[in-house]
Amino acid sequence: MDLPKFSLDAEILSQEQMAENVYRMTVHCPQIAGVAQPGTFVQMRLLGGDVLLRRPLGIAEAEREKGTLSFLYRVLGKGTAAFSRLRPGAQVNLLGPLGHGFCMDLHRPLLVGGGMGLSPLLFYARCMEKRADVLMGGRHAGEMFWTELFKPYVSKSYLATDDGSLGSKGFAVSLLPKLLEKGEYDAVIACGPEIMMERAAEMAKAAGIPCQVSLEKRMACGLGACLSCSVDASDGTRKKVCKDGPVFWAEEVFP
Amino acid sequence: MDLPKFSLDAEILSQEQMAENVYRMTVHCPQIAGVAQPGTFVQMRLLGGDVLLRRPLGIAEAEREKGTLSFLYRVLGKGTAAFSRLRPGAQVNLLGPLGHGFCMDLHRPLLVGGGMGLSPLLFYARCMEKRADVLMGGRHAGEMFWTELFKPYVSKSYLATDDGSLGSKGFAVSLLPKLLEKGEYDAVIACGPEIMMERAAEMAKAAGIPCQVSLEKRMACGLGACLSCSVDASDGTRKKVCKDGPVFWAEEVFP
Amino acid sequence: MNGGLLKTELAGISMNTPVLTASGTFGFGEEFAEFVDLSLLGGVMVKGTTRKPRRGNAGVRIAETPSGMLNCIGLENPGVDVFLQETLPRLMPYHMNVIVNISGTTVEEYGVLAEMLDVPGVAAIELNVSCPNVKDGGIVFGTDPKAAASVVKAAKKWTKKPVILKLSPNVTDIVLMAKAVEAAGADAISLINTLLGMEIDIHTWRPTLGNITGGLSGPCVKPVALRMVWQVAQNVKVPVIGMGGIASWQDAVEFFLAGASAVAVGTANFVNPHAAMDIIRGLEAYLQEKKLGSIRELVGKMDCG
Amino acid sequence: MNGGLLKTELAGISMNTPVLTASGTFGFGEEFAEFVDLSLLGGVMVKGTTRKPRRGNAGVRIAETPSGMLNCIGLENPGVDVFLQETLPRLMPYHMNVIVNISGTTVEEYGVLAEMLDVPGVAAIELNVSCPNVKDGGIVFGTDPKAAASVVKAAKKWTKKPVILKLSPNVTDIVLMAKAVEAAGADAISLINTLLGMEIDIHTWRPTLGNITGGLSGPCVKPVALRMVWQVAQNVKVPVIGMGGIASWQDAVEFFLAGASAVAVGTANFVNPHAAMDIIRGLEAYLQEKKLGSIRELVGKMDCG
Ligand SMILES: Cc1cc2nc3c(=O)[nH]c(=O)nc-3n(C[C@H](O)[C@H](O)[C@H](O)COP(=O)(O)OP(=O)(O)OC[C@H]3O[C@@H](n4cnc5c(N)ncnc54)[C@H](O)[C@@H]3O)c2cc1C
Ligand SMILES: Cc1cc2nc3c(=O)[nH]c(=O)nc-3n(C[C@H](O)[C@H](O)[C@H](O)COP(=O)(O)OP(=O)(O)OC[C@H]3O[C@@H](n4cnc5c(N)ncnc54)[C@H](O)[C@@H]3O)c2cc1C
Ligand SMILES: Cc1cc2nc3c(=O)[nH]c(=O)nc-3n(C[C@H](O)[C@H](O)[C@H](O)COP(=O)(O)O)c2cc1C
Ligand SMILES: Cc1cc2nc3c(=O)[nH]c(=O)nc-3n(C[C@H](O)[C@H](O)[C@H](O)COP(=O)(O)O)c2cc1C
Ligand code: FES
Ligand code: FES
Repeated sequence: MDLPKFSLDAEILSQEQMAENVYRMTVHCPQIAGVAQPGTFVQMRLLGGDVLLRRPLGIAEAEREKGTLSFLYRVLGKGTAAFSRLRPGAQVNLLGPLGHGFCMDLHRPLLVGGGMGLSPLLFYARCMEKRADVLMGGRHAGEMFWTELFKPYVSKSYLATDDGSLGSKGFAVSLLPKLLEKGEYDAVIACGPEIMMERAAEMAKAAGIPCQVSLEKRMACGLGACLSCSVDASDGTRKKVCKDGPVFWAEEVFP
Repeated sequence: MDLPKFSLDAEILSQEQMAENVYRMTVHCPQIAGVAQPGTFVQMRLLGGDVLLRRPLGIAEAEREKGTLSFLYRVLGKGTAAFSRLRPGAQVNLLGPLGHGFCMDLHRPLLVGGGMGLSPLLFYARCMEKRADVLMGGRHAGEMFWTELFKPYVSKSYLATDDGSLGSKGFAVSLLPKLLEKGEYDAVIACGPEIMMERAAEMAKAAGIPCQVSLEKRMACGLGACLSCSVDASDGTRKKVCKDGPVFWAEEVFP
Repeated sequence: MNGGLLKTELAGISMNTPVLTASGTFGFGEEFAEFVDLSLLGGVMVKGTTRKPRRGNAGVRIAETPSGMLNCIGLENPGVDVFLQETLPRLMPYHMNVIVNISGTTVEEYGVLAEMLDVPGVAAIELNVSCPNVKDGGIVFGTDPKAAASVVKAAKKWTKKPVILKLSPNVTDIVLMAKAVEAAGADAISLINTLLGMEIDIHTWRPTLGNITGGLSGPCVKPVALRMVWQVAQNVKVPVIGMGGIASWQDAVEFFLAGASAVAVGTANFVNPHAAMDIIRGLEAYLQEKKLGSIRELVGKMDCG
Repeated sequence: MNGGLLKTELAGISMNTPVLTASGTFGFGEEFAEFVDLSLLGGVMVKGTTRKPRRGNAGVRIAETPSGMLNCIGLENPGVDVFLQETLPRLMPYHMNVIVNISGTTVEEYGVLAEMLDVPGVAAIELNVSCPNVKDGGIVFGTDPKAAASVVKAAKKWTKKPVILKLSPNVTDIVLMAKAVEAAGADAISLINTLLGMEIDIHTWRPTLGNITGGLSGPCVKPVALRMVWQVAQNVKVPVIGMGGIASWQDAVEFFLAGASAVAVGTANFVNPHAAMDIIRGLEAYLQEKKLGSIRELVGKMDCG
């Protein structure tokens, strides 16, 4: 089932810097907040600037009662840089919620996230009400504000940084086999760099549990119309990340 | 002599709406304020928006001590609309001062201005320290905030509006022959619609006094390089409004 | 909708409004059904369809450029069989003019496609002879007047539907191309397709796009598109469907004044999914304000006296 | 300036940097002397010069478009005699490479101009065969390979200065044009001139520009310019001077990677009068950061593996 979609201007309520180049923007948008599911995303448009296309951003938090949505994003290029310069009171245009989210029908999922891939997992963790654990990967301690964000919503959290400045040193996925060993989890929900998700999928498979992954592709329409974002599916068909995803069962898209 | 020119970012100190679609922007720009002459202008550039070319704006006030410049401008299209949305604290880039200003070597000039053409005349009036009188033309009373602006700096002011809602009804230039009759003035300094300036020039000629006019043309460079703004001069040569003007002696450019 | 003002007819297709959506930018229409009343559109030019399914180009497929975008989708589509069996029936309930954009690798293939698509539910076919993003053919039909004419003839021979020829802007003389396809029997001409461009990633020293080059579209191309529409409209009798950078009703008015009988909205759909609706409403208000009785009173009315 | 990194040589002209300024956008250089150290530029391609003085086009001459501009200056200039007698002597103190951009209405006129400009103080001549804004000739030399070649031959015959041919982008096959002028003896090729475009004023229903159509330039054309530079550089041996929408050092790097041996800054000069200086500084810092010993190590290094 596709969610109803909206295209509307939303007022920015707050904009905080979380780490170097990483920001959290909260907007008032009750329509989208009312229906968004964890793993779905919006296409955000800058009003009146020199950025033409929308930029896809996962939903990090949706507070239905307050009608707010939050996004956690890293400044990469022109679009995200322009977003980061907006101040409360300014408006952005949102098209969403788009795509299909994570499977909500799980009892004890293990979330595996790297970098900004942790953003949609935050929304998911919150909806799971402490039933999920999270394994987080980041570059260095400066980016591990995530720990604080996840704390209220997960039962346990594990973490690794590339330089060992916080948690274990190395890739987060390296910790995965050990975590899956006890057979505690009924699925792995992964979002982050493609290589990380591929490895997480292999390990989940080895452990005999399903795995979902969230893909990232450049997008123009976000509605399944332009084919900017299509990928090969394992069954030989083509899938549109924006519409058929961004969340897929690992075996749908990884060989 | 050309004035030294600067290209720099300037902070907006205030932005006030004076009438429907008419704004006054004051910026901090001591370098340009320090050398600007009445009748010279700047090329204003929007930073980081979707307006590419600069927009020429006459200097309405330059306070050397405070290092400020003011502009009075009407919202016409995309560029001026974007200017009007900027708030104090934002920056614009200014290239200026550009061109040649009005003759300062006069004892008792009569200023004749219509619409936004009154803007550079304000700066001129101020420098003339009450030695000038002004004849103002506008569309309707709503635009005659000018009266207040000129009051401190001129000896007398006369005005006409198209609809007669303030001052005489009709074109300001119609009042000119009567004003020039007494032989009180040593020159007419005109800035406004071309047709108004042409008529003012004729009347000044009839009265036997010189007349200066300030031309308006679309401009790209503002530096005399691109020839966007060239006009035929009476002597058969071509003049660049941005560099040779915008102020000319009437006989230089009108047949 | 103050019915009627925008109603028009083009190459025998009756249209509720002269605002269409451009091929490749609007899917099959259904993707935009939440944002646009599809039956109000003059037509939906659906995604480029080929004889066999195509996977399109590998790698990055879009890049943003100043006021525009590059794409190298490369005609990914499920093929005409799937279109006829699955897609077309699904589109019936929308009551829209379905204009099928087709690409062939040979002249004969255009004929085959035209015949296959000569079925109820298809309002017209649009011949894409100008996709810059596929290597096997296409581009030559778009830059050589004789080749373009032969494609039109092949299509006309095998279908009774109106045949629209879509011109590439990547040519020296657009009028020559237009006259050639008019003489070959095209019922209408649409222009422009994308300009060929590229971008290089200065961090990796590699082209941004998987296909190296891609097609430039969006507001940046509007001045070129408008010029070509004006040149062509003066020189042919068949109607012209103008497109290239149209993002607002004001842009659309320029194209009508230049001589377009209808316009198509492309890249703007990505920016604003109800762009076509906004343009329809804006045009209607403009006609009312100008006290014009029909959109046709605008067509070709630019005064260059 | 960390001397040397940017030093280069092109068609026998030694340049302190490979950054030039494009004809028509930088006057004779002197207008920008307060903002740019003219001797640091690879050269100033001065305003298009013709045999006789020209008044240019009447009416509005520029319009802003999305990320670009249209112009129809129409080659206003005081003529070659005034250039030689008044302008050139005035430019001597700047110690810059003066590259004279010339336009003729006949093949012979290019020869005459070339000969007249074969004087000390002129570093090279650039043949403009592609001004879209004048009616009498020009345009045909820019779109027909044979005509372009004959213009090159005429110029080469009458001057010992390096002859640069400037190509128009308004052609089907830019490589064909480039090869033809290379074979005719051009010492370098510059591209692109402006794309032909137009705008209509929807209030007056008249074209915005006095000449109806005008040349499109600025960031909007960069993807097209870059593609053409890439196509041409692969297919000719003479150096290519790339231009079209360059506004930052990053843009310039793209052109070098695509194969340009030098770049020229045009419309960006209007936006930022020290654009060329900023680009020079940015390029130098980039070479240092990448630990490259010369700008030549970038030229043509795009990897499309
Ligand atoms: C479904 C989805 C959800 C996402 N959620 C988040 C999130 O929650 N937080 C976050 O920080 N980032 C997220 N991203 C990535 C984010 O969209 C890009 O970082 C962003 O588009 C970069 O835009 P830019 O203008 O800053 O970069 P530029 O490099 O200037 O962008 C140029 C073009 O490439 C596209 N592009 C560049 N990098 C990416 C990328 N990594 N993914 C997709 N498109 C890209 C842009 O959208 C734009 O069209 C998500 C991407 C997708 C597909
Ligand atoms: C020397 C000079 C001084 C000026 N001083 C003032 C002033 O003090 N106050 C004021 O309100 N206006 C002044 N103007 C006019 C002002 O420059 C234009 O109103 C403004 O450029 C319009 O820009 P836009 O983007 O709003 O309009 P658009 O119509 O969107 O502009 C499109 C293009 O046309 C040019 N253009 C449009 N109208 C004019 C015009 N009337 N004159 C010159 N270029 C134009 C723009 O600069 C731009 O390049 C002056 C013009 C000149 C030449
Ligand atoms: C992503 C994308 C895909 C396109 N696919 C096709 C296509 O399949 N067939 C076709 O004829 N044109 C295709 N086009 C060209 C458009 O239909 C249109 O001619 C062009 O984009 C100019 O219009 P615009 O500037 O409004 O987008 C495509 C354009 C884009 C941006
Ligand atoms: C106002 C203006 C005047 C120009 N005049 C000339 C000219 O006289 N001769 C010429 O060869 N090119 C001329 N050009 C083209 C530029 O030299 C350059 O090729 C083109 O603008 C593309 O570069 P840009 O996008 O960086 O401006 C002119 C361009 C502009 C904008
Ligand atoms: S972004 Fe257009 S189909 Fe996915
Ligand atoms: S604006 Fe460029 S010469 Fe006057």
